[in-house]
Amino acid sequence: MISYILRRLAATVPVLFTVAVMVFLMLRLTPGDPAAIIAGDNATTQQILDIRTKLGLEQPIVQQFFIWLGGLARGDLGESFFFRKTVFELISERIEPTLSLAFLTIVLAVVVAIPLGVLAAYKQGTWIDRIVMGFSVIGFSVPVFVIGYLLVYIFAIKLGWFPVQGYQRIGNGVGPWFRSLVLPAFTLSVIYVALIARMTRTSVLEVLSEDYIRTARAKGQTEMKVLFQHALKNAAVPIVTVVGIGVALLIGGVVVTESVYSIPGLGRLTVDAVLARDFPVIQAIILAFSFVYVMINLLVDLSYTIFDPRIRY
Amino acid sequence: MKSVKLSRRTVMAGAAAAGALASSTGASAQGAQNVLRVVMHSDLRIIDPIWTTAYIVRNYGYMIYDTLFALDAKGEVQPQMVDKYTVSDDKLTYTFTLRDGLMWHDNQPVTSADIIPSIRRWAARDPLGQTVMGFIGSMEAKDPKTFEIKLKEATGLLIFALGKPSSNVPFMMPKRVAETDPNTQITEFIGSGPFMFVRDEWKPGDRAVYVKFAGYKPRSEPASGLAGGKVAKVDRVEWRVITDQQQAVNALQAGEIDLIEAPSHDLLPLLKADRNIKLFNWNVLGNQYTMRFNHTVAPFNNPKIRQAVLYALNQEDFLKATIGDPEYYKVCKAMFVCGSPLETMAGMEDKLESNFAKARQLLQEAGYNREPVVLLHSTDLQVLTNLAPVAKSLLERAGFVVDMQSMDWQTVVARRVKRDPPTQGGWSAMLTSWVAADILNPVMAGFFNASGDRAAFGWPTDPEIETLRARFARANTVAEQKQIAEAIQRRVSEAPTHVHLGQWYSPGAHRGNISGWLEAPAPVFWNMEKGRGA
Amino acid sequence: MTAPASSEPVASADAPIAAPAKPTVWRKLFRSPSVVIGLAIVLVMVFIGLIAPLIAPADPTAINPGARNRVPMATSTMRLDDGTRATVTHYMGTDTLGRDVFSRVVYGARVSIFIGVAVALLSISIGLVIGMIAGYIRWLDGIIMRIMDGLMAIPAILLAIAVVSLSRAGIVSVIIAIVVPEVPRVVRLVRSVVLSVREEPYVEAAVVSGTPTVKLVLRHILPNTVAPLIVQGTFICASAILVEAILSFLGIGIPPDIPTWGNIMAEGRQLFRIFPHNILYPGIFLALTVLAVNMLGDGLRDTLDPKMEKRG
Amino acid sequence: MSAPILDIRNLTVELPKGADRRNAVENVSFAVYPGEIVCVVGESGSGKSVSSHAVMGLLPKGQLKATDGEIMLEGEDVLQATSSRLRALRGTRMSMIFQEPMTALNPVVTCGEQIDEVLQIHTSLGASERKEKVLAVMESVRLPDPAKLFDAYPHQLSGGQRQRIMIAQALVLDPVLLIADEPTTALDVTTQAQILKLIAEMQERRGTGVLFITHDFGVVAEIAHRVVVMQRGRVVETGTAMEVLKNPQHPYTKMLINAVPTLTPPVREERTGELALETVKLCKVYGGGGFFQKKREVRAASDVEIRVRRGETLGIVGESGSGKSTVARCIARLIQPTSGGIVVSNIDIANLPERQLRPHRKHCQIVFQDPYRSLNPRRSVGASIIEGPMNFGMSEAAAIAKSRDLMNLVGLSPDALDRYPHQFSGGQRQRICIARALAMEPEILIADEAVSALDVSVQAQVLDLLDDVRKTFDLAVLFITHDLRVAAQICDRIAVMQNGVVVEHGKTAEIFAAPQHEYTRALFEAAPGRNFQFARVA
Repeated sequence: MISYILRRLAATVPVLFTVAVMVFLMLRLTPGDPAAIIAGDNATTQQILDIRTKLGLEQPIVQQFFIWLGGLARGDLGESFFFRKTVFELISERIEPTLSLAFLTIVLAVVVAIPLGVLAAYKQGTWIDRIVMGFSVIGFSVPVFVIGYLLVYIFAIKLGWFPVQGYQRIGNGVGPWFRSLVLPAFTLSVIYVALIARMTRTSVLEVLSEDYIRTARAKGQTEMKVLFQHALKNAAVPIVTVVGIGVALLIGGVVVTESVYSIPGLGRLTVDAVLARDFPVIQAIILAFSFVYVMINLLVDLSYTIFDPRIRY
Repeated sequence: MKSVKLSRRTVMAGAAAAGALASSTGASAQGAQNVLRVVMHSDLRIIDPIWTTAYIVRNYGYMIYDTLFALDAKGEVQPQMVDKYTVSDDKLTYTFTLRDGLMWHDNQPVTSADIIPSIRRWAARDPLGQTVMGFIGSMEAKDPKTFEIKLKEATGLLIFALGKPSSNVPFMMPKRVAETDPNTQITEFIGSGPFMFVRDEWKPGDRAVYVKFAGYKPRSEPASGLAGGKVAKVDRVEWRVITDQQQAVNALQAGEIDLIEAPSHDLLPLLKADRNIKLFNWNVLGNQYTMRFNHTVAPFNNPKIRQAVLYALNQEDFLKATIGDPEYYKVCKAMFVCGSPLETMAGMEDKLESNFAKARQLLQEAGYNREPVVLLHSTDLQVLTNLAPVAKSLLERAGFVVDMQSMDWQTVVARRVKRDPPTQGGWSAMLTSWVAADILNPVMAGFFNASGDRAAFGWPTDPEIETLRARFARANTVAEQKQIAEAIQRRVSEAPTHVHLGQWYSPGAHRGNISGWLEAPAPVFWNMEKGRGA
Repeated sequence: MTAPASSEPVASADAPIAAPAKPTVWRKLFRSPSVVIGLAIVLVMVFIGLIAPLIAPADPTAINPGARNRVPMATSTMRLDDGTRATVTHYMGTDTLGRDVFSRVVYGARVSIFIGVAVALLSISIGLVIGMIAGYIRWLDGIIMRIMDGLMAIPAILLAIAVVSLSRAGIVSVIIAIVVPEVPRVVRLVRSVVLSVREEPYVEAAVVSGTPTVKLVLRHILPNTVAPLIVQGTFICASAILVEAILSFLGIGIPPDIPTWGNIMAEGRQLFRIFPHNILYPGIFLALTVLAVNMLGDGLRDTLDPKMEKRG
Repeated sequence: MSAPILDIRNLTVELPKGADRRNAVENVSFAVYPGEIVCVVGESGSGKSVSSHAVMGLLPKGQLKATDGEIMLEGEDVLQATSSRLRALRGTRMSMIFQEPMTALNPVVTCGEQIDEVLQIHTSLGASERKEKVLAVMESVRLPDPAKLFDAYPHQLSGGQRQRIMIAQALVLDPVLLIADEPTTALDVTTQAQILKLIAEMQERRGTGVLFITHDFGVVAEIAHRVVVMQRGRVVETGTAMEVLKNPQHPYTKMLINAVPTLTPPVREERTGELALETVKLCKVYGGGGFFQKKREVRAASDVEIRVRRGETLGIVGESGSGKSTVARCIARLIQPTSGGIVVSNIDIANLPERQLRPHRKHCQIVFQDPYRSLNPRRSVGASIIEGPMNFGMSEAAAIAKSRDLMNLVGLSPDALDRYPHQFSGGQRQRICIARALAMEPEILIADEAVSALDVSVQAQVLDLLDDVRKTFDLAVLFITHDLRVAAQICDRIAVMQNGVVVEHGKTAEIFAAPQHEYTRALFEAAPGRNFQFARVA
């Protein structure tokens, strides 16, 4: 087990290196010039050149890459081209809202989706099944921002139950924090609920045809317990996998949701940084997201051992 | 000692704001009266108003810095930090005396030793500053409160320049800050203005926070434009970032914020219909849409072809497509802005009427070879997005071949300084907007600079315009200035450096309990009050 | 015993062998309601896109600053190039540039569906080739899969944002941007099919018959990937149409002058509260199409491969 | 005799529309009395499993439905019972064990808990009492170290231990009726013998009535008190074990019994053909060479030396995991041996790379166990047959002509060449696979458990076919099987494998007459019905 984790951790190094190279190259080849953006509207060509030199953008790309890599190795993510702040500082102040949003979204999605999926599987072919699956397909079909605007219009403007936008730090109290995140989490979780409910249904359906379900029934077990004790635990591995895969999906959704709800998280930072060509920030964020993704997949793989004793590393 | 007090206030104010949002929908809660929650047009990312010309940074400058002179509501320059000044008879020696009680935010007194490097650093960056610097022989601090500027040659621009209302504004900074290399961003936030910047709460992309500076001594005159007594009437100003325009309007209507600097024009009907919301046109001079040519490559290296554009376009189409409501735009052929001292129609009478026949004729005479016009289209700034499609449609009707390339504004910014041929990442034309206060005369308006490589992007070379601009700088009377401005406009109507596409106004919106917003070229938050209720 | 319910007829030279010679997949397909409904809607959308020039009352890119933000069913007069004037009824209103939303929506069907289909075809063909190589050539497997892991680890939207800003905004960049993150998923799917199929006795029988590798892959392994790939393809297609809309929303998608459903919605989003028609109508078309493609995919999956792991 | 525990009267279960017949079982009646083992025998599709599932009320919902008759369990009709009443009966009055203990046990729950679950559902015992009871029942089914196995997961147990857990779980509450649905089919022969013994013993000790479903007459002979023979959903014959086995009345019963191969090998002449295949110290090792840790090495085959002459059938006999299939796959070069030589036509093909190997592929062909996966479902059987010859340069026309001949030879109509595999039955497919192998004109034919998945009547026909083609083409046949009866019938010589090693080899008749190795003797001991002389009736 330990050696497995070590091996997996070691394997993340080449993956992240690939990511680093690709991201770095992609950014340096983009047409945008951060120096021009920094210099502003009235800048002359010479001023822009000065700034480029100052930012180190005039060095050969390979050299820039190794300077950056060297910094990374020392744990130094560099400094934003724009803000008088280090990338580390920028990311760490943005991490709480994004984590909160992602956390609430996943909790909400799991709590809603899994019972729905189990129900649909149990009632396979009935109208309940069709409604649940119909909802899940619609969940895939409506763009996130449309859902966001609709929810804001109904629940914030018409009903006034939740704030229109903004984020309350958890330090200001759990109540306000939660209220500020209800609509964003709902918006973001729609596609997630759809995804997990479908996976749960499929996976439970498959398990329900297994012999040990028949065994459990032959013992006289009640249907509820057959579903939730025997079926769900066996169906857990693909469900957990899809939750893990969904993290990638979530990251995309976070960008849009944070824009709609003005949540000062990493998603917004990413868009801002990309639009401003703030290379050090973009590089660090993509690398961080990739790292999180890889780690979550490792956690997912490790969680298999909890759900399925046959899996040992 | 001071910092302890400051931080306690900060904490208390922060707690008040948090409490406000925590209660119900956050609509105008009782505890939040001294906090002004504002959505500005953009996010504050850079905090050096000399280093960049970005308007958001200019606005930041007005919060924390003070100026020697300032433009009042009538458009006249008034002393601000300066108590009084004298001019020698030969108009070459200016002696300034600072007001009593001017303090930096670190409670050090403001002295002449701070002023001179501040002027120098500004003059190194600002085009008008550079021009004025050409006239200045020496600057000298006579005593802590007095300094003297000696000119090599008389100019009417010195006081005007020191009171320049918009980017770059000559803000005064402490000596150690002002001595920073002009090409390097400053790292300190110490000014002498009515508000202090709270560094710890500055989260780019989220918010920028200011608190009232207790040590600020306002002038005794009532506030007028950017001049007069800058009395901070709220304890705290928070600039919130809401990138989604509609959400900003929603938040204003829900009372989650108090004020929007520049709500999207298309959303104004919503705000007009809301009894709790008031609209206020704070920038009376407004803004001017502009099309800039790249003079270094075909087809716009040919003045006749540029003139054809002038004939082909009309202002109304652009204004309708972007602003829509005629209440907020004005067709105006005066390049130095309608309503300003230098307003003139000279040379423009038959232009900007979408005379396609004339345009086609000019193209033929110029031997237009159907080189494609690479038109940069920015897609993410609401006030600019619809300009390029209109330009494309009009130019095509005049016989141009247009290759409109869409990109975000930052890419436009990067792209427009590239001098490559249009097919290899260069450009032919782009559209932008100026704050009218920045283009009131041919010296300060950057697009009239026709000194080739030293000019702003587009790089026009036109010795005739340059000669006229030099003469303008030396002109001492308004009549003389106006005559030169007319000549420049005439010259530009023959060989355009850029095309002005109409004036537009961007009213701010605020909740009914906010009062005291001043008419000025920049949004300022002194004098503003927040009353009870919505 | 696990054998099917039919008992073993005694084998003989003239054993009765029932059932038609052609597999019944087609008939099964057309009995599935989700396949039929999904396919019907998709075909209607494609048809609308094809006949767009015939049914659109106006040029979808023709701007008319005088007729901005008109509500549905309003009329306006347009200045034509030859100087004449024409009156247009805007069934779905106009946008902020006075363009006819109905015309944009029907022309948008072309681009949106094209993007969906192109992305699906490209990701699948590229993924198929790479997946086959990874699954069959063992020593390349490790290298390929590590690169795919790397690609997969970059969040798709971020990758798309970066790719789109790499070259000038345009349909091609958007397609590339959406294809790149999809490829690793297809590769994984193909590879897993290859790895499981290559153990099948009939493949081994072919190996023993001396079948050359290329033939082996094309004849015996490739056909097994068709069903899961068709299903996967429909989901990729649906998600591509959506991602295009999201990129437009973020302001980095296809140039706004090219009508796509995402673009129309993205441009109309600021006016959602005043003029919801800008989002509503393209939104209905978009959701309906994505819904139909998803339904088609679900139906195909249930028909072609009931055991296949379901992906979003 | 006392009243029956289970009395099935005129049971009819309907199949869904579109099936090949209307009812899965029709008008079935039989009874189980206390302390009696009733075997229900039949081939696949006979309806024997459906009947037993109907008793438990476990028919798949919406697919199968009992439409007529009654199932009386101790006088109570379970077909009329409510679902909660049914749940109360299951596990207490009647319980069931299944064919595949691996899949019938929940893989993610410990064995102890799974037995405990029955007690939790049906009793109000406290945790410690339950545990005590569970350990006791585990002890009684002869599980070693119950305390340790209590916390083990099913995958950590052997197949036999898993089936013991199933039995413990079924018997923990002393039901009156135990239904055993092919409980030993998936087990190795030695394990099967132990489980059969256990069931008989438990039944005897507890006086439980057992309904035992099987397809294997050997098992019937071993365990049954009474026998019910089913065919296509109907009961064709019932009687005591002796009556049915010794004196079958119904033709179908006769046919089934005749098809059971005897354990007595027929006399076979000495084969003297040239040597077709020889392996020299053939070894195959799996695993090893981990990156961070040394992986466990498995020697699937070690130093295997076999020789097969043309015209001769060599049987490799062993239980699962003995390495017999590994040897077959090495010889067919589906896998590469770790060391040793494989000499075919005087060439050592053991280490040839794929490209050089290809010309030699035609010498050695293989027929696999699973007839449903051995043919590409997307290609017509004709295309599958001609593929090989065409790989070796035969023209399409010639290959088709040849395949028509081969279809005749294996007893199928040449017109069926255009059809697809799903249109054939399992036995027919196995014939096609043989035709496909023969199309290559091989010298060696490997049959890897080629008849194991077939019903006994079909099995006999395919065995005959294999023997015929051996004679016709003078083939060297390598016959891999776990079934001693089958081996006895077809093999000239056999090699017995255990744990990757050939423990004994020699002439079939000699080994069957006097097995030398301990393991071989154990195999013979375990063969079900070995002491029973089945009626040979015409």
